Amino acid sequence: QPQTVTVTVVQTAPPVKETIVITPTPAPAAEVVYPRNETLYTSGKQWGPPTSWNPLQTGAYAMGVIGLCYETLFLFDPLKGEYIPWLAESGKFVSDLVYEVKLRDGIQWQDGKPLTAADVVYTFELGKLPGVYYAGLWNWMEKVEAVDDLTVRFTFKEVRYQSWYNLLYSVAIVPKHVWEGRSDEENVNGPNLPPMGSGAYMYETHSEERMVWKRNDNWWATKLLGRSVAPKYIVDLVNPSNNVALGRFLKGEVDLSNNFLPGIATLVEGGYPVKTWYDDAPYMLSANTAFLFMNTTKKPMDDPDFRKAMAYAVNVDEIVTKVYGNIVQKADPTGLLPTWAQYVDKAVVDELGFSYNPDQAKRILDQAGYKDVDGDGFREAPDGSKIELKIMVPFGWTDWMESIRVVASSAQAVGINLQPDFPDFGGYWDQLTGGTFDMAINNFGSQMSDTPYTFYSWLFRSPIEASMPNGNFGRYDNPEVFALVDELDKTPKEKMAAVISKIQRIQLTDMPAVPLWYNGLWAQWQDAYWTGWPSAAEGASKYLPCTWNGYWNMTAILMLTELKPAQQ
Amino acid sequence: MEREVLQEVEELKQLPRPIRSEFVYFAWRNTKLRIGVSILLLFVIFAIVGPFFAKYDPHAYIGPMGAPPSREYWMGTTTFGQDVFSQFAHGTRSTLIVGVLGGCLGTMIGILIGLFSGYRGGLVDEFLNMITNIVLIIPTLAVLIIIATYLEVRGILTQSVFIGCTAWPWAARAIRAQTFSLRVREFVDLARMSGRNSLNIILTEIAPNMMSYLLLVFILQFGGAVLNAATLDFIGLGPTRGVSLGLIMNNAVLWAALQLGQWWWLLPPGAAIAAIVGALYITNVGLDEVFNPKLREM
Amino acid sequence: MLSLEHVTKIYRLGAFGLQKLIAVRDVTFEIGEREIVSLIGESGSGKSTIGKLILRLIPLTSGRICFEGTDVSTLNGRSLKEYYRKVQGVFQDPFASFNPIFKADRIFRMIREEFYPGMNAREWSEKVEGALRAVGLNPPDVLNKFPHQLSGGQLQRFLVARALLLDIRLLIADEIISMLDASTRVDVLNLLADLKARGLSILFITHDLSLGYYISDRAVILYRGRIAEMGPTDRVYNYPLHPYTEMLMEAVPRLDRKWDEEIRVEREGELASMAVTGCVYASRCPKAIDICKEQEPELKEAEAGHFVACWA
Amino acid sequence: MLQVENLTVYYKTIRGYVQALEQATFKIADGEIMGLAGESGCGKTTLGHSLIYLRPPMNYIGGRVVLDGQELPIWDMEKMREFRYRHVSLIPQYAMNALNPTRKIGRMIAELLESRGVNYNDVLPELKRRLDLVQLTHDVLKMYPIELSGGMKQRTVMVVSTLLNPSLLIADEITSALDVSTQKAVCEMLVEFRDRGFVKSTIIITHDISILYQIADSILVMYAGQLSEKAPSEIIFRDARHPYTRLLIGSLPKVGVRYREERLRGIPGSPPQLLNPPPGCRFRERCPVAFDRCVEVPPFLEISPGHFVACWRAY
Amino acid sequence: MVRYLGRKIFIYLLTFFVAVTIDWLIPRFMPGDPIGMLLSRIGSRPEAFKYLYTYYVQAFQLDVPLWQQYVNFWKGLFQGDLGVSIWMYPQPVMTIIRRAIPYDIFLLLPAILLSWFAGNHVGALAARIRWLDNTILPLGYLLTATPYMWLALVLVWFLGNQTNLFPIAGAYSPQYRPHLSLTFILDVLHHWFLPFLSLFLVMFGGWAIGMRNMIIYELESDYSRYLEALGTPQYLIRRYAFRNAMLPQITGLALQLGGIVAGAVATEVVFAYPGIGYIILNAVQNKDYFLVQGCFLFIILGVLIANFLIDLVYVLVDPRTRLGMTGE
Ligand SMILES: Nc1ncnc2c1ncn2[C@@H]1O[C@H](COP(=O)(O)OP(=O)(O)OP(=O)(O)O)[C@@H](O)[C@H]1O
Ligand SMILES: Nc1ncnc2c1ncn2[C@@H]1O[C@H](COP(=O)(O)OP(=O)(O)OP(=O)(O)O)[C@@H](O)[C@H]1O
Ligand SMILES: [Mg+2]
Ligand SMILES: [Mg+2]
Repeated sequence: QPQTVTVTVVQTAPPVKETIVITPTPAPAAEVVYPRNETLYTSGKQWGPPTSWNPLQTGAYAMGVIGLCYETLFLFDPLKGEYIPWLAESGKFVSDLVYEVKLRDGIQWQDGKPLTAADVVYTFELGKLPGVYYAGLWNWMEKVEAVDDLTVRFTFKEVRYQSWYNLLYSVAIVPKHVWEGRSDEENVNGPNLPPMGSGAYMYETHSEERMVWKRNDNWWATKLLGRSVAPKYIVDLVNPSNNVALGRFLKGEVDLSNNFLPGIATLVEGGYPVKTWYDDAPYMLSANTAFLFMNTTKKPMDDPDFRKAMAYAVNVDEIVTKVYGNIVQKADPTGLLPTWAQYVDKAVVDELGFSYNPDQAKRILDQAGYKDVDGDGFREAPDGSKIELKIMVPFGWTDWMESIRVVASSAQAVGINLQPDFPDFGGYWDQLTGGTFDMAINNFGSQMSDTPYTFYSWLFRSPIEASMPNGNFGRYDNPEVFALVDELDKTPKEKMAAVISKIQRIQLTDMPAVPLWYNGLWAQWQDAYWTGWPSAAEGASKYLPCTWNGYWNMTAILMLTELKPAQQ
Repeated sequence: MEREVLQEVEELKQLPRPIRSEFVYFAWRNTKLRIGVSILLLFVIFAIVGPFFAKYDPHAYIGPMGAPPSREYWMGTTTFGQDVFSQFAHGTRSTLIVGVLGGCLGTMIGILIGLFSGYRGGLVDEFLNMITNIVLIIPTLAVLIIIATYLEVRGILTQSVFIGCTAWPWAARAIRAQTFSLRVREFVDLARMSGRNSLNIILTEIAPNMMSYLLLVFILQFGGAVLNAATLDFIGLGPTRGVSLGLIMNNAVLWAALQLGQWWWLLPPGAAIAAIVGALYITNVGLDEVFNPKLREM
Repeated sequence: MLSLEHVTKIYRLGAFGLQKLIAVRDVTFEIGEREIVSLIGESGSGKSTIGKLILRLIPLTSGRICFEGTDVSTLNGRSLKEYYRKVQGVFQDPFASFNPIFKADRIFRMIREEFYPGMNAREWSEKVEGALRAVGLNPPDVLNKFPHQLSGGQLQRFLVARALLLDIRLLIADEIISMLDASTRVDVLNLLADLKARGLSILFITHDLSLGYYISDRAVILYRGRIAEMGPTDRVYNYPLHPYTEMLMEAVPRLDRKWDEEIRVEREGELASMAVTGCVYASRCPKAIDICKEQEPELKEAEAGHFVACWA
Repeated sequence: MLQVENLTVYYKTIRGYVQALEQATFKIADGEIMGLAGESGCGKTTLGHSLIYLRPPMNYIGGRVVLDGQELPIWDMEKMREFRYRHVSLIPQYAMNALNPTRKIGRMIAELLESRGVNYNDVLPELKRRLDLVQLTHDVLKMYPIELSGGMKQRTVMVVSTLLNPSLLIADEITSALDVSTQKAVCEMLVEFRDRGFVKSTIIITHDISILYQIADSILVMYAGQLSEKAPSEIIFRDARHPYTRLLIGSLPKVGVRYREERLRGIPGSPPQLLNPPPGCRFRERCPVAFDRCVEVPPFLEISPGHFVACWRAY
Repeated sequence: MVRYLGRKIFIYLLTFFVAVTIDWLIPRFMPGDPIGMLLSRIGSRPEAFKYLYTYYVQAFQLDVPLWQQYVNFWKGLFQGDLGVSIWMYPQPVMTIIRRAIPYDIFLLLPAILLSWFAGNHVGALAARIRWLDNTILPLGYLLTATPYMWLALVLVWFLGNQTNLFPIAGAYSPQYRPHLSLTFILDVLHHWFLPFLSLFLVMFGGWAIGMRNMIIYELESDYSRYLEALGTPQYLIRRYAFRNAMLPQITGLALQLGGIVAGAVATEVVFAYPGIGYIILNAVQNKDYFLVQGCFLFIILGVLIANFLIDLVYVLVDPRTRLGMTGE
C-alpha cells in the first residue's frame, strides 16, 4: 500500500494542503515481474512521468485513469455516432427539463462496495466546486437527486443538449465513500493516489518511466455484460522521444503505440509486422483538425479576402504526401472530422468551399489591392505598407515544423512574405493565447467527440478576452456566429444541421481560420503477444485503438475486451 | 573534452621566441599539423565552394523521398525528398561560421578577462576570478538550454554569441596565468617608465607575446564551439532558420533516419563534425609541438 | 636630490591579500647630486623593491619618497611623465627588458611617442644615434635588429641609451651587470662612471660587493628589508661595523686573498620567519647579546656619515 | 684520473651544426679540482654534459674519454647509464629544480638507490653523516623539496650526487644563484668532499672566476668552443699566457679597486658565432696580438708542467 | 592551515551565494508563463480555467513581489525545501532530485572513474610506445571530437536495434519492478551498459590525450633530467613522471565528479535515462522554475564541494601547494 503523507507546502494564504505521495518502495523480496505474455505494453499518452490520478484533472491524469479505473455512465462510439450504456443501463429525458439515469444493478467498486445513485449524485455535485471541469454545468442545472439506489434524476433550468450528452459519457463517477472524507481542496487538486474506481483495472504501481495497471478480476462487466479483459497488467511507458518510442516499438517492447512515428507508412509497406487501422493510406483514423489560425486583430489578417487567399494558397497536398508520407488526410473545407461528415452542408461547401489553387489566391489578392509595388517579389498592403508575416509552431514539433515550411513557401509562391518561426512551446503558447502572433497552426480543441459543438465552441470561443487559452486564437469577433454556437448547444441532435449550416456559411465566407489536414489517431500495434486488434479490415472490431485521455470512454475500453493472448 | 586539452596548454610554462623561419620549418615537418590543417582546409574550401555546387534549395522537396545516394542526389535525399548534399554543403558552411564566431567570441572574452585580471591583479583579479569560477560552476549546457529558450528566433549568429559567452572561462583562466607571468617581465616595467598607460601596455606589450598561445586557445574554442553547437542543435535548440550539420542530424534523428535505413542522412554530418573538430584538435597538438621546443622531435 | 624617508613596503599575498610579506621596512637614505649610491644585500633583501618603489612601479605602503622636494607618490598623469623624464631605471635581465617579438629599437620609439611627439624624424634619429654613441655603441651595427640578435651587453647599453634620451637626473641601475660576462661587465660599469661624470646620480643595486666598491661613493647594506649599515664606501668596506657586513666582507671571493679557512661562514637561517622581534640578524649573529633578541636596533650614526643598526 | 682526447661535440640545429666543443684534450688528476671558466656560451656546459649525459640535440662527433683507465661510451646513452652516478656524477645547473617536487627527499633517494641496485639502509648511516657534514638536519629526508631553501636544496643535491663516491664530479654553475655567504659555504663543501675522498676529480663550471681562485687547483679557460689555457690557478692569475685569459683576468673588479684609481678594461668585440665559426683560432678577431699564423688552429700544448696553452704567441 | 581553510571556506561560501542567486534569477527571466503552460498541459476545460490559474499562481507563490520570492527561496533552502515542481506537479523538487541522483551516480561515476583510469594509463603508455601513440591517440582525438549524441545514437542503432544486443532506453526493463535479485541486477546492468559505453568512449580519449602530453612535459622537466643523468633506469623516471602528471588530471577528475550531479544531459536524453540531465532539459522546456533552480543548486553544490575537496586533497598529494598556504 502506498503511504500517504500530508504536508503543508505553502504557508501564506490561502493555506493549501498538498498530499504528497511517497512512491511505495517495494519490499525487495520476491521478484515481481509483469510477464511479457500477460501484459499489454502501451505508449503514446504520457509525455512526462505520471503525477496525477485524479479524474477531475482532465488531461493531467495518468493514462487510463478514466476508462480503466474510473468509469462513465455511457460510452460513445464516434464511428457509429452512438452512445453505449455503460455504468448506466439507460438514460432519457422524462420531461422537458428532467433527465433520468438508471444504473446497472450489481456494479461494485474495486473495494467491493456497491456503486449506487448516491455516488453519481455526489460526483455531479462535485461540479459545484470551482476548478472542476464540469463546473459550468451548474449554470443551467437545477439539481441532481437520487430517486432510489439505481435511479438518478437531473433537473435543469435550461437544457443544453450538446453539453449534457457530452458530459454523460465523459464525467467519471467517483466513489462517494472515499471522496467525501477528504477536503474539497484535495479532491480538486490532489493527486488522488491510489485511485479506486469501478473499472477493469486497479492501480498497481508507477514510476518515472511508466504507469502499471493490474486487472480487476471482479470487474462488474464480466458478470453483467459478459465482457472481460485479457491482459493481467497494462504497462504504459512514458515517452522520452519519438526516436526512442520508435526504437522500442521496433524491438517489440511495445504492443500498442499511440505515438506519432515518422515513417510508419514505410514500415507497414515494407513488411514489418506492424499493423495500423487501414493497411493503406491514410493508415490512421482522423482524430482532430489542424487549423491555420490567423490573427484577425492584425493587418492584413483582418481582411477576409486576405484570409481566403491564404486558404487557396496553401498546398496541403504537399504536406500530406511529403511531410506526413500520406498518413494524414486533407481536411474538409469546414474542418469537420470524417466522423462528423453528416453535418457538412454540401451545398454551402460547393458554393463557398476552397481548394489548393494558387492562381485563385493571386486573383483574390490582386483584386483586394495587394500588389507588389516596390518590386521585391512580395506584395504590399493596399495602403502601400510592407507585409512581413511569421507563422509559428512550437519548436520540436517536427511534423508541424516541416508543415509550416510548406505553408510559408506556398504563401511566398503567391507573393506573401511569410516566414516560418519556431519558438519553444512556452513562447508559442504565450503568443497564441496573448494574441500577438501572426499565423500559427493549432488543433487543441478539435478532438473527436460526440458533437461538433465542442469543435465550434473551440473554433469560435467567446467572449474575446486578454488571454484566449481555450480556442479562437485568431480572436475572430463575430457576435452572430457566437450566438449560433450558443444556440447549437441548446439544440437537440436532430435539429443541429440547420444551425451548423449557418455557421458554415459564415465560416467559409469570413474564413477566420483555415482547416488544413486531419491529424491521425496515431495507432500502431503488433500481434506478437496480443491479437484481436480492431481495424478497418473485414471482420475486425471497430473500436478505437487509443490510450489517449478521453478515448477509453470512446470505445477503447471495448477494444481491450476484444484482445486475446497470441498463440505462442 | 575541450578542457583536458586546454589544461595541457596551461602546462605550457614558457613560450619560446619563435624565429619565423624556424616556425615554418617545424610547422612543415610536423605531421600532425600537416594532417590537421589539410583536413581543415578541405572543409573550409568545401564550405566556401560547396554551396555553389549544391543544385537545390536545401529545404525544398525536390526529389524522391528517402532515396539512397545516386548520381543525381550525391548524398541521397531525406524522408521529404530534400537533397542531403545541398543541406550538407550549406550546413558545413554555417557550422564553420558558428565555430569561428563562437570561438572568436569565447577567445576574445577570455582574452579580455584574462588579460585584465592578470595584469591588474588585486581586487580586480579576485572579482573577475570569482565571475570566472561562477560561470565555470554553472553547467554550460544547461545554461545554453536556458539561453536558447529565451530567444524566439535563433540564428547561427545568436547561437555563436551565446556559445561564445559561456565558453570563455577556461580561456580566461589560461590567459590569466600567462599574463601573470608576463606582467612581471621587465619590458612591461620599461613600458610603464616610458609613460604608457595600462590599456596600451596590455594591448601592445603583453598580448602580442601570447599570440601563439592565443592561437592555441582559439583553436580549442573553435572546436568546442562546433561541438557545443552540434549538441544544441541536437537537443532541438539550434538555429530556428537555416541549416547546420547539427540540425541535419537533429532532423535525421527526429525522422528516425537510422531506423528507416536512411543512413546517408544521419551519418555524414556527424562524421563531418568529428573530422572538423578532430582536425582542429590535432592541429592544436601539432602547433603546440611547433611552438614548444620541448615537444619537438628532432 | 632623492630621499627615502621611513619607506616600508608590504606585499599582500594570497586571496584577498590576507597574508603579508614585509619586503622593505623603515628604510631611510638619500641620494645626492652626482652621487653613486650602491645598494647591497643578499637575494630577497628588498633591493629591487626599493628600486621599483622609487620608479613608482609599485605603490608604497608607508613612508615618503621625495624627488627634489616633491613626494613622488603624489604624481600622476602628466607630472608622473615629467618624473620619468628625470628618473629612469635599467633592470637586471637585458633580454627580459625587451619584448622579444619586436625589434630592439622599439624602446626608443616608445620614448619618442610619449615624450617627444613633436620632434621630426631626422632630429630624432640624430638624437638616438647620439645617445647610442654615448653608451659606446655603433648605431648602424645595432639598430633595426631583434633583441636576440644582440648581445646582453649591447642590450644593456641600449637601455642606458634609452634613459639618456631623456634629460635624466637619476638612474636606478638594478643589478644591470649581473647577467653579463666578466669582460662586458666592466664596460657597462665604466659607462656608469662616465654618466656620473656627466652629472647623473645613480642608485646602483647589486649583490656583488666588489662591483659596489668599484663604482660607488656611498654604500647601503640591506639585510632583510632593513638597513644594516650605510656610509661612505671605503669606510663601510674597510671598517665594517655591523657583524653582517663583516661576514659579507669575509665571504667575498677575492683575487688577492684566499678565504680564511678558520672563519666559517654561518649557514643561512633555515626558513626563519620574517616576523621576529628584535634584530633580524640576531639568529645568525655570532656576537648577538640578549638585547638583540628583544629589541630592534636603531640606525645610529657611528661616525660622520657612517650609520649602523647594531647594539654592539 | 680523467683523460679527454679530441672530444668534439656539436649541436644539431635546423641551420646546421653548432660547433660548441672542438677538439678538447685535457687531463684531470685524482684529487684535482679543475675550474672551467669562460664567457657565456663558450661551451662549458657542453663539455660538462658530454662527459655524462650526451643526448640530442648534442651530437657526438669524435674523441675519447677515459676515466680511471676505462673508456666511457659517452656516445651511447644506454651504455653510459652504468657509469653514471657510480663513476661520473653531476650537480646540475638547475639544482634548485632537480628534486622531484612530489616525493619526500628520503624516499626519493631510497628509490634512486634501489634502482641502481644499492640498498638504501646500508647507505643511510653514510648519508646521515654527509648531511651532518653539510650542516643539514636529518629531517630533510622527511621533507619535500619545496620546504627547503635554495641553499639547502643545493646542498642536498650535492650530497645525493656524491653518495656513491664517483671518481668524477661535474658541478655546473652551482654557485651562481647563491648569496656570497652561501656561495662560500658551498664551495668549501666541495673542497671538503674532495679532501675526504668522496670524489676523486671535480670539474667546477662557473663564470665567476674569483671563486675558482678560491678553491680550484687548476683552471681551464675556454673560448668559443675551444680550449684556451689550462694551468694551476695561481698561474692563471699571475702568469697566464693566452691573451684571452689575461684580458679576462684583467677585467675582474677586485675589492679595494675603485674606478677612479684603476680603470678596468673589458675585451672589445664579441665572440664568433659557433654556427660556422671562422677557421683558426677563434679569438683571433678580438686578439690584440693576433698575427697571420692565427688562421691555423693553435695546438693545446704543455709549455710548462701542468700548463697548457693554445696560442701561437705562447709557445 | 586553519586560516587557509577559513579563507577558502569564505570564498566558497561567497561563490555559493552569488551562484545560487544567479541560479535563482535565471529561470525567472525565462520568457513564458509557467502556469499557462501547466494548464495547457492539464488541458483544463474553459469553465475551470480562470479559477485554476489563480489557484496555481498562489500555490506557487508567484503573486508575491520578487524580493519576497527571493527571501522565501532562501528560507525554504535552509529548511531543505526547494518548493514544488511545476512540471511534475505536485511532487516536491527535493523528491524528484533525490530520485534522479542515484541514476546519475550509477551511470557517471563508473564511466568517469574507469575512463580516467584507463585513459591515464593508456596515455602514459602512448607517451613512450610509438605505435600506440600513432593509433590510440588519433582515435582519442576522434572520439573527443565526435558529437556525443551522434556517437550515442549510432551505438544505439548498431548495438541496440541492429544486433539486438542491448536495450535502447530506460534504466531497467518495464517488465520488472525494482527489487533485489540477480535477474533484476543483470537487467539494470544491461540497460546501463550502452550509456556507460558511450560516455566512457568519449571521456577516455580526453584523458588519454591529456595524460600523454603531460607525461611528455614531465619527462622533459629538470628532475627527470637529473635522474637520467644519475643513470636511473627508465621505469623509475616514468613512474615519477606519471605520478606528477597525474596531479592536473586529478583536478580534472574532481571537476568531472563534481559535475556528476549535472548528469549528462545528452546521454540521458538519447538513452531516456532518468537522471538529472534529463530532468533539467524537461524542466527548462516546461518553464519549471523550481525544478530548474533545484537541479542547479545541486550542481553548484556538487562542483563546489568537489573543488573544495580537491583543494584539500591537493595539499596532501602535492607539497608544492603547501607553500602558498603558509605564505612563507
Ligand atoms: N610582486 C611581489 N609580490 C610579492 N612578494 C614580492 C614581490 N616582489 C618581491 N617580493 C618579495 O619581496 C622580497 C624582496 O624582494 P626583492 O625583489 O626586492 O629582493 P632583491 O633584494 O631584489 O632580491 P634579488 O637579489 O633576488 O633580486 C622577497 O622576499 C620577494 O619574494
Ligand atoms: N640545445 C641547443 N641547441 C643548439 N645550440 C645550443 C644548444 N645548447 C647550447 N647551444 C649552443 O652551444 C654553445 C655552447 O653552449 P653551452 O651551454 O655549453 O655554453 P656555456 O658555456 O655553458 O654557457 P653558460 O655560461 O651561459 O651556461 C652556445 O653557443 C649555445 O648557443
Ligand atoms: Mg514588394
Ligand atoms: Mg632584485
